[in-house]
Amino acid sequence: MTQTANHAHPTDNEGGKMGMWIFLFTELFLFGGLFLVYAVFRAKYSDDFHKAAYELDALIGTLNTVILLVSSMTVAMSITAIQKGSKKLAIKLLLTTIFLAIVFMVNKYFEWHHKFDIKVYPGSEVLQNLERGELLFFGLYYMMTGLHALHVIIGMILLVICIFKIKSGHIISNRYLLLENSGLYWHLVDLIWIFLFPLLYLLT
Amino acid sequence: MENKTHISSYESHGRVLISLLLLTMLSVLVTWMEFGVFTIAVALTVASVKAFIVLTWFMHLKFESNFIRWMVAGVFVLFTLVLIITFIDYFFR
Amino acid sequence: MSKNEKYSHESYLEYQGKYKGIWGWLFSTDHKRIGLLYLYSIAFFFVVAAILGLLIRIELIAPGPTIMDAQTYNGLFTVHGIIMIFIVVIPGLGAVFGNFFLPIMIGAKDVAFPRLNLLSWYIFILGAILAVASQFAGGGAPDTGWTFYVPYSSTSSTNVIFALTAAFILGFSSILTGINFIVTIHRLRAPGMGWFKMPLFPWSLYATAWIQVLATPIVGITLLMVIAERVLQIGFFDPALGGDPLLFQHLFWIYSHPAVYIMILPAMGVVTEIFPTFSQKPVFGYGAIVISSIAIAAVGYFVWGHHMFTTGISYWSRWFFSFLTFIVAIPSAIKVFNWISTMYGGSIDLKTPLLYAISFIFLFMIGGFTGLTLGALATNVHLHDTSFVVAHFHYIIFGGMGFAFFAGIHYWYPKMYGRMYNIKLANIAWGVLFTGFNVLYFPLFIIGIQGMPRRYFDYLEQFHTGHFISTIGAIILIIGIFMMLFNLIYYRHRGAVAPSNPWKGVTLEWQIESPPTHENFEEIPEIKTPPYLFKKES
Amino acid sequence: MFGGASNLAEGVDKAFVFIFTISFIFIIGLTLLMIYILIRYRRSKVKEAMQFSGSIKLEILWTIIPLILVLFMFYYGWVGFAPMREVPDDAMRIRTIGRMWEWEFDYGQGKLSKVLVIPVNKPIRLDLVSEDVNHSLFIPAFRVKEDVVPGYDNWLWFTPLYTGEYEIMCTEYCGLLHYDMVTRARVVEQDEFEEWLENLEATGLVPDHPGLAVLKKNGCMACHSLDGAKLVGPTFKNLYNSQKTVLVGREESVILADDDYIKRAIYQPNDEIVKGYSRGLMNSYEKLITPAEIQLIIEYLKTLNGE
Ligand code: HEA
Ligand code: HEA
Ligand code: HEC
Ligand code: CUA
Ligand SMILES: [Cu+2]
Repeated sequence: MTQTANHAHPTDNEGGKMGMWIFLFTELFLFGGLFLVYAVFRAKYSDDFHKAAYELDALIGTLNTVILLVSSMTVAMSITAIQKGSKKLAIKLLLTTIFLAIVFMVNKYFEWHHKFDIKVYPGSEVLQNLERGELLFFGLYYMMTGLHALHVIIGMILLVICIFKIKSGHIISNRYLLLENSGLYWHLVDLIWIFLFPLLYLLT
Repeated sequence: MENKTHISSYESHGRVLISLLLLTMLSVLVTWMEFGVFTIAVALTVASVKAFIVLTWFMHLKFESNFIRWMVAGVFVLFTLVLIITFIDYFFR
Repeated sequence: MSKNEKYSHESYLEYQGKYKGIWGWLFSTDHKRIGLLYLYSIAFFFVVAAILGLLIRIELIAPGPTIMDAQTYNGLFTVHGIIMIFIVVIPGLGAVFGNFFLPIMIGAKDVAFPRLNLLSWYIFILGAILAVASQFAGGGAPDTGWTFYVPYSSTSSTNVIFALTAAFILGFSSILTGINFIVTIHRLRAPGMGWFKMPLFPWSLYATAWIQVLATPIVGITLLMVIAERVLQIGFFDPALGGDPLLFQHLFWIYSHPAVYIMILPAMGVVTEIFPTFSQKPVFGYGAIVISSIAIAAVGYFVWGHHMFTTGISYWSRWFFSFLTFIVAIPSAIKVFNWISTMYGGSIDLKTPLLYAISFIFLFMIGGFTGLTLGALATNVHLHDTSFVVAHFHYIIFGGMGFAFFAGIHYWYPKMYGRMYNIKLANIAWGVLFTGFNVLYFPLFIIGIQGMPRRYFDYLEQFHTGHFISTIGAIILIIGIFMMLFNLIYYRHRGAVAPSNPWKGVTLEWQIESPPTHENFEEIPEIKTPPYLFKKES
Repeated sequence: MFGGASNLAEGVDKAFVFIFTISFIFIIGLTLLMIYILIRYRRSKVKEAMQFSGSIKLEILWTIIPLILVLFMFYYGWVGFAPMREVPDDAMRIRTIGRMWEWEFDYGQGKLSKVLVIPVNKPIRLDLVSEDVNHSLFIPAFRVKEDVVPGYDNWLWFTPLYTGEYEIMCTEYCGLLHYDMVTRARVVEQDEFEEWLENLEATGLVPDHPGLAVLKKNGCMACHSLDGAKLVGPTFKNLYNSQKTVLVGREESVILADDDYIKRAIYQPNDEIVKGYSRGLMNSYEKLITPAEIQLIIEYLKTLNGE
């Protein structure tokens, strides 16, 4: 319980990390609200949800799960690398992560694109004519994966910043708070997907 | 300051990834096998285990201060409570 | 005018950093300057919303249209509510006094993330401007009430999206402030200041910050869903599309009930500082007050359903929420008893801050007990959405949080500006304000019980007297407020120079100069004693 | 606040009296105590404050006492409320429609009224239906209020105790003329009520028989007529309890079209084929129509006999 007496600058690692964690809590609750809505409608329209979940491509879902898991590992490893002082390796690992994130987004793009092709998008006529439960399922699907994709993008930006900071020597083996926090953020993205995946893709 | 930084090895990250992948396989398999009503329970349990693993090792909770650990647990408990209380309405309607 | 020689050091008001003049304020990361930025902006929006409140009252002075049409009226109470709740009282005390005094009271030089702190203010301003703009832009002022109930809010053609976005952005600002305070309290307490040596205002901010962090995202996502409903026809809440309008109310109140404790907890913290100082006596039941703050924050999270007793939620749901509503009243009761006991046996100096603080107790009791009346199932059925509710929350928000704010500003004014206001004038202003307040809101209880619904542009003849008296009260109240404001503004530069410890307080902020220097402390103090120790030891 | 005019008012008013009494005692008592302390311990009189900082005993005392009091408040509130959700079976049901910005009371047979007229001393159940946004039906004199939520079947009930006129208001904000969504409840003697209902002109559409509603909902009318015309399938007219010649496999037999037959005809239509029609046209509705709905259909079919 000792204090940093100086002017509270980012050197307070513990504080910075704590702040990040608390921020992650708010993110969890942001998605938590959606999960709550999901739970309520699933209880109400379980058959429709089953039917609608068939429409989603479980293969793409599984693929994306694997991609995110691997990317989570590479981020975690990049922190190890920085701690051990190997800048090059850390950058390589981060680049791998970003590459995986891009693959994830491309998959997502094809998935959504396909949905749009068969006219299943919010407000479309096809959707309006479905059963109410299926309609809600797709509403939730777009809302949840959309918000998640937004987080993926933010995470990518953070990681890119980290790469630059490593290059310029702002992130080094004994000062890597930004990288650690970005890593935490990236894991959160993964964490949320871990729940989205069974709820949306596997409930057939 | 309690700066006992823990450095996880590459291998341990690798092991974590493998267990996560195995669990993913498990949940996909489970849904193919159709456990009926239990499918969702199983799928969510597996997801929770995965989340736990990610939190503990990837997110380093294992080596974090107690405060953060308790808060994370608290947040999940809080969310569960909110869910349950909301369902006091929906179940008894 | 410049009596700066008097100060041994340059105060934060004169401090010249990287930027000069107005930029020195707009880009300052000094928590004290940010506190003042919040003070001025919140005061501004308070005046705007208060004028809207006055217009509401004038409209209601007599049955039939008086000065406006129904649509205008509906827009007025909506924007009045949105500004008052999301811009004035939710950030209110925390952002103004919290920013200014939290670091000082725990012996720190600033908050944990000063730049984030400034960013919160900018986000706040952005949201606030958007909220006010919604009144004027395109489709007309939003007319949904501050509660945004669907399906009305997803069909109304007014600027609802503006207002929703504004509330969303303001929520974000609130979250960032919360994070900042939590980390500050965890990391930056002066050496020796264990958790239970921390003064009680920081404690109340700590409890508040957790609610801010854990409840606000829920309303954020809910508002996003309403926006999605309006823009994309997703229909989570639209029964025609299979959605559930009651689900919206659940989500909304999951945030908005805890939000009322975001408003009141810091207010309780402020008065908890004032009673010991003006009684020259340690606070009574320090531990009990700490625990009750935390209990309010924790239990307060689970009572949201008491706003929905008549919506058709399940029987057991009503039972459960009513029960917990009563439980959450207990910590408030504990606090009231401890405050009164703090004064007992003291050497009481009845100065303006104390006047406001005791009227806080009085008004808070009325607001609280009428809250209990609303919390009981049978009586709630009769009173829900009547002007009884309106009176309840004005008593507890304006009478509680508002009066605590006035208490706080009169208490810390000398510290913030290094000047004294005119105490006599301040007392007179208090008298007018207090009278006006009760004349304004008490009649609303009575007509509420008689069945006067809220959000009514026009009313039946039998409610005329009550509304008439109430409007008279509003006018008295405004006179009081202007006296108070005049006093505070006029003596800002003209008042007598304030000593560093005019009230003989013992918490840390009174141990430094008035106004404080840029970095508050030359040397971070070592804390050895509990926070409220009045015995002269040497 | 008194002058409650329904059976539910007493419980509500009791809760009011109890809570208000406690509140007055505490508010006045504590305020007087504060004033006393302010005077007794004013600085000009007491120079040196006593230095004490708490007492566990007192803390426990003032936790327990309010706790007991609020539990009583909760109890009274609950007891006054519980009967509001226990509607007697013989209550007279009136469909109550809320729409922007008027109330409409549907007495059945197309008889609609803008004023709620009800017989005294009879349990009344209002089934609340919204056609657009949320409303809330509030009758202050009866101490009842319940929201009218679109897509959600809500209701309230009460027994009016005295004849007279009472206000009905909308207490859930519903837009421009929310304040104008007021009407009256007129409580009259039974015979006066009957006379009034008799003279009430049927202006609205007669709502469908619930059985017919099921038929329409499931698209039966595409193949079955009600008036004897032959469409894809046989007509429903005079079907119930008639003798039918059906083919089971290739065997012809005559059976009575009773409840059970109707049910089989809907759940397994292709087991027994009515003579003159072909197999495979009608599919089983087992997944779509519940037994309860079949009962409604049968009730409806009964009305198609005769003439
Ligand atoms: C600062 C804000 C604030 C605070 C602190 C409170 C505090 C409380 N509120 Fe209030 N409330 C609002 C702001 C607030 N409220 C608002 C804004 C609304 C309307 C929203 C809208 O619809 O627009 C509202 C509406 C509202 C309702 C819904 C009404 C309706 O629409 O039907 C209810 C119902 O239970 C309620 C109850 C309570 C209770 C039990 C407390 C308790 O916490 C009070 C506890 C305090 C005391 C009990 C008094 C002090 C104690 C003593 C003096 C000791 C002795 C005590 C005992 C013997 C018990 N409030
Ligand atoms: C903080 C909260 C707050 C405050 C202070 C007020 C203040 C006032 N309000 Fe309130 N009001 C709400 C919150 C608040 N209101 C909310 C949430 C609603 C519900 C909206 C809804 O239904 O959706 C509401 C609704 C509401 C209604 C009900 C409308 C209806 O249901 O039809 C009425 C009617 O009388 C009313 C009147 C007033 C009046 C006359 C004041 C006056 O007291 C104002 C007089 C005060 C002044 C004129 C002050 C001037 C201030 C300064 C000069 C600044 C000083 C500042 C500093 C030093 C920092 N308000
Ligand atoms: C595609 C056309 C079609 C639809 C739609 C259809 N039916 Fe039929 N139905 C038939 C035909 C053809 C027969 C006669 C053959 C048989 O008995 O199966 C029949 C027979 C029946 C019979 C027995 C009648 C008798 O005279 O003995 C009943 C009862 C019946 N249908 C009920 C229903 C109900 C209830 C629905 C809607 C839920 C429905 N049908 C929908 C085509 C249809
Ligand atoms: Cu209908 Cu208000
Ligand atoms: Cu509440």
